[in-house]
Parts: sequence; structure tokens; C-alpha cells
Amino acid sequence: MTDPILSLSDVHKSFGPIEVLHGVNFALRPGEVHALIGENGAGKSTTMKILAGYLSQTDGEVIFEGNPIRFDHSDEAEDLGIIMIHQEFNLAEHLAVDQNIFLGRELKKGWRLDHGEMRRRSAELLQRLDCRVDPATQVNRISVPDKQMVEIAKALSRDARVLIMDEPTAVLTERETEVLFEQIERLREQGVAILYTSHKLSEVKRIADRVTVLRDGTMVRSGMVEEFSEHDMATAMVGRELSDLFPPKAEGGAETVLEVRNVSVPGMVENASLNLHRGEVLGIGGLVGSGRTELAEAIAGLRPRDGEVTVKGTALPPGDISAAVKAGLVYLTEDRKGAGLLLEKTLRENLTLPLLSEFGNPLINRRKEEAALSKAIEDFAIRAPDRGMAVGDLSGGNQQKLLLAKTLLSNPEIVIIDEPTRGIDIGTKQQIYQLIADLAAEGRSIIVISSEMPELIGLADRVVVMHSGEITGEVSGADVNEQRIVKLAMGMDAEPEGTAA
Amino acid sequence: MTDATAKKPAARRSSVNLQAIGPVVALIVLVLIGISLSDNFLSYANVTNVLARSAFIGIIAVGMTFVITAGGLDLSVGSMAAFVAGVMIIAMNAMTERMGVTLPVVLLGMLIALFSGFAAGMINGLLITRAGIEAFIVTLGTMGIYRSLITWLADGGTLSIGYQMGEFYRPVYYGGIAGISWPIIVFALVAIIGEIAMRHTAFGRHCAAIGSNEKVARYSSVAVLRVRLITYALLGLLVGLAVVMYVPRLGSASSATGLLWELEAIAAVIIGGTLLKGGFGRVWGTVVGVLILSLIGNILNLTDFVSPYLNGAIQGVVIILAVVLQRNTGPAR
Amino acid sequence: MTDATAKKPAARRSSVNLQAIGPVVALIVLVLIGISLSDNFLSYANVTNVLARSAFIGIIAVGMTFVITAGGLDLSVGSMAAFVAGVMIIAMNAMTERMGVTLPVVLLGMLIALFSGFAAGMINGLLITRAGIEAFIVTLGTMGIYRSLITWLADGGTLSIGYQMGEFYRPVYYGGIAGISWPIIVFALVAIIGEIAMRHTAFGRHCAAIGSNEKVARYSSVAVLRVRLITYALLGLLVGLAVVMYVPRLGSASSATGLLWELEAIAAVIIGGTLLKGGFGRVWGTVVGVLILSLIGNILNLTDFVSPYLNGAIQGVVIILAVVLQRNTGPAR
Amino acid sequence: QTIGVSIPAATHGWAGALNYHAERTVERLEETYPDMDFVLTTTSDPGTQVSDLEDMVATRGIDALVVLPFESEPLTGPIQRIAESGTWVTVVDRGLAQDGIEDLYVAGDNMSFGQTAGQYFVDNLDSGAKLVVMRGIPSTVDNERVEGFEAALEGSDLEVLAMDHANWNRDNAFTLMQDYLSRFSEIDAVWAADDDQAVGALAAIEQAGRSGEMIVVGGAGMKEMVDRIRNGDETVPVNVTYPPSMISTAIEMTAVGASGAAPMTGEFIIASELITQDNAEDYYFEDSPY
Ligand SMILES: Nc1ncnc2c1ncn2[C@@H]1O[C@H](COP(=O)(O)OP(=O)(O)OP(=O)(O)O)[C@@H](O)[C@H]1O
Ligand SMILES: Nc1ncnc2c1ncn2[C@@H]1O[C@H](COP(=O)(O)OP(=O)(O)OP(=O)(O)O)[C@@H](O)[C@H]1O
Ligand SMILES: O[C@@H]1[C@@H](O)[C@H](O)OC[C@H]1O
Ligand SMILES: [Mg+2]
Ligand SMILES: [Mg+2]
Repeated sequence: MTDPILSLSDVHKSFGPIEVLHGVNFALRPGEVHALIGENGAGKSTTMKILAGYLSQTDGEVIFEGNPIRFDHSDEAEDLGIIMIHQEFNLAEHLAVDQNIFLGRELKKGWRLDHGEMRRRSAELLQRLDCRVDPATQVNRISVPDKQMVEIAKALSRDARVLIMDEPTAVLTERETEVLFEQIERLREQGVAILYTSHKLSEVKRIADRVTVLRDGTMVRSGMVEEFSEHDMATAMVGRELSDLFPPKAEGGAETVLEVRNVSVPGMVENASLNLHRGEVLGIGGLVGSGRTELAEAIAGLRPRDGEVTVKGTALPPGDISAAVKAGLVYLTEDRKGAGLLLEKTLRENLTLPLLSEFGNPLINRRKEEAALSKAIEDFAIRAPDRGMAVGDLSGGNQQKLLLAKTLLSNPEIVIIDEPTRGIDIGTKQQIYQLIADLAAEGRSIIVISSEMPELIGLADRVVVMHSGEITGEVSGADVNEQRIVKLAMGMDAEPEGTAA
Repeated sequence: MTDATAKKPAARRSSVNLQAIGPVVALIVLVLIGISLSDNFLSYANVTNVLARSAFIGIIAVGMTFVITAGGLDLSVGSMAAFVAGVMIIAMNAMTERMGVTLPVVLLGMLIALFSGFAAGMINGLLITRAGIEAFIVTLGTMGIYRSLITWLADGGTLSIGYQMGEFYRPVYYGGIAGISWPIIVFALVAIIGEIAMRHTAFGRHCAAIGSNEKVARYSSVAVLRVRLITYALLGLLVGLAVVMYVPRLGSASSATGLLWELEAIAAVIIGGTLLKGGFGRVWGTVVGVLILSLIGNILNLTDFVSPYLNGAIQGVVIILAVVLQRNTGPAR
Repeated sequence: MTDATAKKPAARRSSVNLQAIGPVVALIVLVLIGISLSDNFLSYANVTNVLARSAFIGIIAVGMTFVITAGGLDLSVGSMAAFVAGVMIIAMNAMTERMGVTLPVVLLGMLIALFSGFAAGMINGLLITRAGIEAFIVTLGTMGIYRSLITWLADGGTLSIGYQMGEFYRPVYYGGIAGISWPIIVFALVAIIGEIAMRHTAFGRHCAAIGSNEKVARYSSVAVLRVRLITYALLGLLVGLAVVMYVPRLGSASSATGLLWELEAIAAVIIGGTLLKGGFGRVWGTVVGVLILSLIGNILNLTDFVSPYLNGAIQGVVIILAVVLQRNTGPAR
Repeated sequence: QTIGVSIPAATHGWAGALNYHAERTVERLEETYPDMDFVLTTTSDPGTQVSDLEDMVATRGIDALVVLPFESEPLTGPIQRIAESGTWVTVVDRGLAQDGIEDLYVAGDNMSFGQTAGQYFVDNLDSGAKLVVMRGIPSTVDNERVEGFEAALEGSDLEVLAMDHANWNRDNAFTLMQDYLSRFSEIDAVWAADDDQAVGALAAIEQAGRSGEMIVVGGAGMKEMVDRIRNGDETVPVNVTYPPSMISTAIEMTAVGASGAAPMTGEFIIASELITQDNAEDYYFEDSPY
């Protein structure tokens, strides 16, 4: 076995008075893919940031090639070839894709920037990742998964000896995940040490050589991947036995609560029509960029659109989100950081933002807000070391839970959830699936947009599939299976018989 | 270990406290300097003078706090005040001719001032929210427009309220109840209501949300455009209110009225701890900021400093120092 | 795999184009208005006048573009210009006494101006980056300080360069090569270098990155504080350069020198399409903005509008319109 | 004895000279009268001036006030109250809107300032001559001057081609003059109305190479202008006085009055004189800053 290149020895980390890492040990070896798994808030991101020099440990040591090392700045780590992809995007939104990829490491011809070369290499990197974005596009115009690919391209553009990736696949579909894994394989062969986190345990099983499990800031288990089944991993993470991930599917009633007729969003969605019944969980599948998000946003009044959206017989005016909310229709965004949460504000302020009028008029009843927060923390198992902290300091998964709580606060009748479990640990996922089932059982109707095939299949009774901005088909009942969905998503099977069953 | 992120929570907590007391400390220091320089500093007359004259900028700055918190800016308030004062005076003079020196004329005059301010604010707000033009440009434009209009209304000179009417209206600035003069009372009320609105109402929350991240606010079904529009209209209304207190003080308006008030109001807001980029606002901080600015002028008048030419320099230094006190170390933009 | 992606660039290009041509269209419209109103508008003399007088604000505005792109602001440039001009004149007068009316005195004077500007900019930059005080407050403070200092240096009056020296130095403003006057040449050079620096150097790229997201820039190992400091120092240096061109024009400086230049410079930058909140800057846009502002004044002087009192109003309207042209529809902040 | 002095800030040349004189006089008098105290404030808008006056009364307990009102109307009420409380009041330059408030009035005469210049043009220009006019900062002072000027031109056949504001500022005047020169091929005279404006206008005329085509008359008696007149400069034949040193006169008279040496009440109007080559010597003060 090769010597570790980078390791942690008894590392502790406190934020203010709260210690979140209680003595973490583990080592990264060249040519090895090491998976770090654990529940939301277990300390994975914190551990990674310490390794990459973005945070300093309060106690213990970071050891690089056998010597203790202290990074004064992430630059120093980067100079040693330690590269990290953060869980949250680190892209300058106003800059173009290629400008971001080479930010801080611009290529030059003399004193001048070498635009051509940077663009060429960016294109090359993106192509290697099978990502179609034009390197000249401004980052604020590309989709969330594309941003992730840009992040990956940015990391690949640096000469990494250690590559640390914090949930790189959370926002990717299986297809892109495949592409990423090919790259990981390639790097592994080149002798790069790779640290990787994911809540998708099947992925871990597939790609990792070694697995370390964190629970509450403590390392509970570490070993070669062969020693773990997916079930073992989940149990080690959560600290208890997990029952079935998916609750039994609810069958929707006959009453149509939401009718979408010929909705188009210029350049993104064309003539989409669908129905949603009371008590139903409807899935929307498709590849990245197929326009699912745009369709959902158009329905929810967040985008200008053509076509008709009717909630229980009443037409919703386009582009009017408050009308949609009033009609009982809400949308949970896939863009947590950009559109979901106010990162500098507290949990309470975020939770009640969409529904402030319910919390007292004209004066907000603070106690009622606190009560709502307590309930949300309990219902959604939000782990916040401190109730008064800024949401940006929550772990990624806990932010997602808060976003869910916020969206569902108004007790909506129709919920469109875009990537509901993005970055959520397996234990909580189960809770959220249960919650969705419960909502349906209460007679609410849910649309789930998900890039996780098992999630779609496990939750939805009926799945609508999009390709290139158009709805290419619908499957239901026993037809809800991976093969059918993938075919439709690739645009290979648009015949009506697909929907017949 | 230099990493800023690492220190953040600790720094954040302590900096919140420091930020909170920063301007207050500066204010206290100024008061102590004042006391040490002159026995009359704490006299009833001086305290009343300083507070009453702070009222104009103060009332406007409270409105500015909302605009800035919501990520906006208004450079036009100074000229708007001059313009509104001009309109009010012309209207009152015209009405006095017909109705004599009577209370209804004063009340109507006040209404006209409030309404003109509100309308002017609405115009700014509509251009910003509906036409989608950068607030800086819109209000730079209207700043020039209102300043021109008052110059034109006054024919390059001064618009004055009739002498009799002036005397009749005077008590609105110089009078008061229980020894507290009206401008102080009105300023205090505006500040208190403003503070409550900022911290305890949906409107205040929405302003902060919009300033913090407009897209998140929109996705949270906050009526972004409407809230933003309201901040400008509200600021206009408060400019009108400031004018209602200002006109009885000087009884006139000219192209020199309200000069640089916008800078003073914005400075007071920022000194008070509101973020210029938006997302966080503090009305009581603004009040402290206004008082700091007023006190600098007052203290400079208490003694003979080196040269009156250098007043501006001292003012500049104090403004910077007042803010140094509240920022700990972390570099800002 | 998706044609949605394919359609995207097209949409983007059209909106970029509109933004890009917006100010140019406004400029062309103004030129056409100028031509239609006065036969002399396109005369060599008038064109030279307008361009040369734009040079001061123009040179400063190019520097301001970098400051604003990096998410900063500088309110002090007008008073800084006055102060630097004062220092330069005093120094040149002192040197003339000893060294006579000679070229070295002029060159040394220029060096002193450039250096004072640079130093003043550094002070702003250090207070902002090291002491971590909001740029608005720092430069509001130094604005007052420099303005006071020039008043004090000039003893309230005007500092004038000695007559002989003034005559000797004059050609730097009035002279030129091949019929193009020096200020125009220098302005053009500054603009071209600025445009190149913004678009083709790492410095320009880093300014945009910092203005767009400071944390991202820091994580990408951009030396945030240093780049930001450089923007202010560079702006100071350019203020010095503007002064080098300004002093030979009238040979004097007073407390009225450079009044409101900061507003004009910032307005030019924003009209040109640079984002006030930072993240995107366009030097050539700034040049167009400066020309628009100069042309408005020129056209107003070349014709008789209703009342000269209303010049400011017309200016305001044109500024707003110039920007309306460039924003398509989407509401801004 | 405390004497308060409140004047506009040094925002343009003339006001700067006013500040200069006020400061020197205060220094000098503080030495002459050791038991006399002076408070000097400068302001750039009427509102602040009222605040300064309030501060003088409330915190400095002034016995006498010398004030150059930034504007007449807004300062009338506040000054009246100070006068009513028994404080001695000397008003300088810009009179109050009500008669009989001040104890002493020291002033120049703005109507006559404009009239004197206008009369000079009427008397010395050929009939049909063409003029351009630069106005100051829009204000009562400026209005009175223009009124006087227009009154003098009334009935003559001089033609005023254009009239715009240059705000008593050299740079603005330079720009404005450049544009006038582009616009009018024939200009016979420029009434710059203020010597800072004259400086700007002259520079523009020289640049355009049109020196000798027209005369330029400024105002207020700036040293450089008087010097040119003295030397028989053809472009600058005359000037009209408006001495900033009137503030010294006012402060001195007030101090004398307050010290009880002699009663000093009434009006002291310093007429606007025409400076010509003949009398220029009398108006040239080598060490005046203005
Ligand atoms: N800057 C900070 N200030 C305060 N607390 C923090 C900060 N950063 C992280 N924490 C806390 O530290 C704990 C560990 O967070 P971390 O982000 O490492 O979790 P994680 O394992 O990556 O979780 P997830 O799966 O949700 O991403 C959490 O409780 C989080 O709230
Ligand atoms: N603001 C925008 N401007 C221009 N194009 C955009 C914008 N937002 C998204 N797009 C593009 O629209 C297409 C659809 O993106 P969208 O995010 O809706 O896909 P999706 O089907 O929801 O898949 P996923 O959510 O997995 O990304 C993408 O090609 C994306 O790049
Ligand atoms: O302030 C005025 C000054 O600028 C002008 O030149 O002369 C008269 C003064 O009152
Ligand atoms: Mg994490
Ligand atoms: Mg999506």
C-alpha cells in the first residue's frame, strides 16, 4: 500500500463555542478514491475544507507527505496540488465560463491574456466532461448542473495531486455522473488521491476504493469498500437500522387539481401539457437541460409563459407568483443558494419569509415565528448548532431541509418540488419521502422533478418525461421503470403507446 | 491561520455587538467632547437646537434607510426637498390671497407638501422599478430636474412665504409641547415608527430580503417591485414631511435649499450601520448617524478651531473615525 | 443532446448588443441634434473644445470604471483633483523661484501631481482595504478633507501659477500634434490602455471577479485586497494625470475646482454600462458616457432653450433617456 | 464681549476673498481688543447658516453679530429674533427682507453693480454692438445685478445675444465662452459680471485667437483685472468694484461700536465704482489675495 499523501490526525474543529469535529483521523493515498460519508451536518465539508486549506483546525494536525503542515491560505494548498470542489458553487456569476475556469490562473501571452487558448482549453475540458455549454457564456445564464460541470472543469484544469470533491454529483443526473466517474477513473490511474462525498450510496459503492464514515464529527468506521454493503454504510451513518427507503405509493384520485395546457417558454419549453390529480405524486423526468425547471417555474408564475395553467378550474395569470401561491400552488427551487435561501439571514427569517402576513399584521409575532421554527426543526430534522445562526453556516443538507420546510410552510395543496433531496442524507431522505407520501395521503398533490431515477421510480405513480423542452411521453403504474424513462428522456420513444399502459 | 471563514462565527458574534455599539460610542465621545468644551453644550437651548435641526435630515434618513436596505439609493432627496418646499410656498401664498392667514391654508399647504413629496418619490420609484433603470441614474437625473425646477420656480432667486403667514406657521418649527419642540417630536415619532416597521413588520423584512438577494425574495413570493416602489414613495413622503417642518424655519426656498442633503442622509444611514449594498438596515443606527453629523457641526461652532477652512477636514475625519469604531478589522469592499 | 442549449447564445447575443449599442445610440442622437441645431457644431473648433474639455472627467472616469467594476466607489476624486492641483501649483511656483521658467520645473511639477494623486488614491485604498471601512464612507470623508485642504492652502482664494510659467506650461492644454490637442491625445491613450487593461489583462479580469463575488475571487487565489488597492491607487494616479492637463488651462486652482467631478465621473461610468454594484465594466462605454455628458452641456450652450434655469432639468432627462436606451425591459434594482 | 461673524464659505473667488479678509480682521482685532472674543463661521447654505447663528447664541452668548446672509429671505426671521433679544446686529452685503432689523448695514450695491457695467457698454460701444452675458449662481444677488444691467441697456440698441449661468466659476465660464465663440461669429463685448468668470472668458477668447475682437468686463475688482486695466489692456478696459473687504469694514465698525468707543449705526453703502485706466492705481492692492 502506498504512503498517504495527505492525512488528518486527531483533528478538532470548533465554530465559536461549538465543536463540530471531535478528533478525526484518516488518510488519502495516491491512486485511491476515498469516500467520506455521513449524515447532514456530520462534518464532511468541514473536514474537506481543513484538508484543502480553506479552514484551519482548532486542534490536531494536517499531514502532507509525512510532515505536519499549516496552510495560511488556500493558495498554499493549491500550490501543492490540493484542489477542492466546494459543495456550494464558487463561480463569479458575471464572468464567462472560461473566465471562471481560469480565474486566478489566467493564461497569458506576455502580459496579455491569451483568450484563445483559455477558450480552447475550456472547450476541451468541457468536452471531456461531455458538457455542451459554450465557454463564452456568462455563468449566470447556465443551469445548475452545468455550473457543477464548470466547477469540475475548473478543478481539472489545475494540476491536482489531491482532488477533493464535496458532493459533486448532488446536482448531476446519472448520465453526467457517469462522465464524471470516467474522469475520476482516469485521475486515479494517474495516481491522484481523490476524496469524495456523496449521499448516493450506490455511487460510493461503485467508485470508491475506501470508505470513511463520519457521525456527529467523529469517525465511526473506515475500511475498504468491499467491507461495506450499501446497507452497512447507511446504518453506520445513521446509527440505526433503516427500513425501506420508499413508502408505498399513493394512488391519486380522479379530480384534476392542476391542468397545464400548451405551456411554452420561449427557447426552453414547447407546448407542454399535463394534468395533476388530487392526492397524486407525479414525477417529471428528463435529462439535464430538458426544460423541467423552466416548465415548473412557468407553472408557478416565476417565468413569463404562453399557454394556460388552471388550478381547480381557475386560470392562473402568467408570471404572477403570488396568484399561484394564493391558489395553493408552491414551487421548491433547485437553486438553493441563488433562489432559495437568504444566506446571511437567520433560520427564522428564512422560514417565514414567504408567509409573513400569517405571522401577524401589522406587527410580526416573534413568538409565533419561533414556534414555527421549532416545529420545522423537528419535522425536518434540521440540525443547527445554534438557532440564531446564519443559514449560510448550516451544512448543505440542512439548508435543503430548511428550504423544504420554508416551501411547505403555507400548507399548499399543490407542491412542485425540484430536486427535493439534493444533498440530503439517506436517513433524512427516507423522512422526506415519507413526508411526500403523507402529503399525498392528506389529499395534496405533488409534482416531483428529480434527476435521481430511483427517486422518481420510488415515489411517483405516474411520470412525465421531457426531452429538449418537449414532453415526450408519460409512463404510469408498472411502466414506471428505468428503461422506459431513459428512452423517453433520450427522445427515442415518443410514440403514444408509451402512455397507453 | 488567516482564513476568514474560520473566524467568521466568532467574529460575527463579536462584530455584531461591536457594530451595534460602534456608532453609539462615537456619539458618546462627541457628547463628552462637547461637554468638555462648553458649559452651554448641555443647555436646554443648545440641545433643542441640535435635535430640532437634525429633524430634516433625520426624517429623510429614516426613509433612506429603507431604500438602501432594499438595495436602492436616492440621490434626489435634497433637490426634491427644495422643489417640494417651493411648491408648498407657492401654493400657500396663492391660498393665503384667497383665504387669508388661516389654519386651513396651513393644513392644505402641509397636505400639498406631503403629496408632492409622495408623487416625486413615486416617479423615482416607477422609473426604477417599471422602466428598470439603475437607481443611481434615475435619481441623479431627477436630482438635476428638481433642482432646476426650483431655480426656475424661484426665478433664480428665493421663494418666500408671505410675512404674516410665515409668522402664523412659525410655531410648527419653533413651538412644541411640554418644552419639546415639534420637529423633535415628529422626528422621534418617525424614528420609532421606522424602527418598528423595519424590525417588526413584513415590509421591513421584505426590504431586507430584497436587498439581500432579490431572486430569493421573488421566489419567496415577495412582491419585489411593489416593495421597492413603496420604499421610494415612502422616502418621498418623508421628504414632504421634512419640508413641512423646514418651511416654517426659514420661510423660504431657493436653489440652495437642501443642498447636499442626499449625501448627509446617505452618510447618516451608513454610519448607522446599514449596509450600502442592502440586505441589512437599522433605523436607530441611522438616528445615531444623524445626531453624529449634527453634533460635529455644533461642536465646531463651540470653539475656535484652527481655521474655519478646515471644518470640512475635521468633519471628514470624524465620519471616518465613527465608522472605524464599528468595523472591527475584516476588510470590506 | 439538447437544442435548448443551442438556442441560448442567440438570446444572449441580442441582449448584449442592445446594451452595447444603447449609449452609442444616445451619443449619435445627441450628435444629430447638435448638427441640426447649429452649423458650428461640427466645426473643428467646437469638436476640439468638447473633446478637450471632456479629457479631465474622462481620464478620471476611466480609473473610476475599474474601481466600480471591482465593487468600489470613490466620491473624493473631485476634491482630490482640486487638492492635487493646489499642491502642484504651489510646488511649481516655489521651484520657478529657484530654477526659473524651465522645462525641469514643468516636468517636476507633473511628477509631483502624479505622485500626489497616487498617494491620495493609496490613502483611500488603504483605508478601504486595510482598515476595512466602507468605500462610501472613506471617500466621503476624504472628499471633505481634500476640499478643506485646498481651501486652506489657497487661503479661501485662488492659487495661481506664476504668469510666465503659466505661459510656458500652456501648450500642454492648448497645444497638440497634427492639429489634435494634447488633452485629447492623452485621454485617447488612457482610454485605449484602460480598455486593453480591462479586457485583456489579468488585472481587469480580477477586478470584475472581485466585484462579482469577492469570496469566489479569494478562493480562486486572486489577491483581492491588492487588486482593490491598486484600483484606488490607479484612480488617484489618473486624477493626477487629469490635473496635469487641467492646470495649464487656466493656471489656477481654488476650492471651486473639480466641484462635482465625482458625480459626473460616476454617472459617465454607469451610463456607459458598467454595473454600479460591480462585476462588469466597460471602459469604452465610459468614454461614450463622458462624451454624452459633455455634449449635453455643449448643445445647451449652443442654443437658446426655454430658460437657462432649466438646463439642469434637460441634462437630467437626457441622462435618464441615455440609460433607458440601453436597458431593454427587465426591471433593475 | 463676544462678536459672532457668519459668512458664506469660500466656494468661489469673491467669497474666498471675503473669508480671507474676515479671518485677518478677526485676528487683528483680537490683538487690539484683548477682552474681545470672536466666533467665525462659514456656511454653504442658508439652513446651516441659521444653525450657526443658533449655536452662537446658545453656546457662545454673542453680544454682537456680523452676518452676510447667504440669502436674504430665509435669514430675515432668525436674524430678527437675535436682534430682538438685544444683540447688536450688523448685516453685510445682502440686505434683509425686512427693514429696520439691523443696527448697522454695510453693503455693496448690486443694482448699481449691474447698472454701472451696462452704462459703460451703452456709452462706449458702437450702436448695434453685440453682447454676451455670463450670470452667476442663480440667486438674488445675481438677479439684482442683471436687473441693473438690463435697466441700463434699456432703450439702447445694443443686442444681447445670449445669457447663461457660469456660476461665478472659472471653469464654467471658460466652457461657456468657448461655446459662445463657436456659436457667434460676431461678439463685441462680454459682460462676465464677476472676475473669476472674466478669467475663464479671457482664456477662451485667447484660445480662439479672437482677442481684440471684443472687450470683457468682469466685476468685483480682482487684482489681476485691475492690473490689466492699469496697463491699458484693450480687452479689459474697465471693471466694477464690489470689494470683498467690506466685511472688514463691517467687523471693525461693529467692534468699535461694541467696545463703546463710538456709536456706529446706520447704513454704510459702498457704491460700485467704475475702475478705468485713470483710477486703476487706487484700486490695486498689491497684497490683497483677490
Ligand atoms: N461557518 C460555520 N459557522 C458555524 N457553524 C458551521 C459553519 N460551517 C459549518 N458549521 C456547522 O458545522 C457542522 C458540520 O457542517 P458540515 O458542513 O461539515 O456538514 P456536512 O457533513 O458537510 O453536511 P452536509 O451533508 O449537509 O453537507 C454543521 O452543524 C454546521 O452547521
Ligand atoms: N437564465 C437562463 N438564461 C438562459 N438559459 C438558461 C437560463 N436558465 C436555464 N437556461 C438553460 O435552459 C435549459 C434548461 O435548463 P433547466 O435547468 O431547466 O433544465 P432541467 O430540465 O430542469 O434540468 P436540471 O434541473 O437537471 O438542470 C438549459 O440548457 C439551461 O442552460
Ligand atoms: O457672493 C457674491 C459674489 O460671488 C459676487 O461675485 O459678488 C457679490 C457676492 O455677494
Ligand atoms: Mg457538506
Ligand atoms: Mg432543473
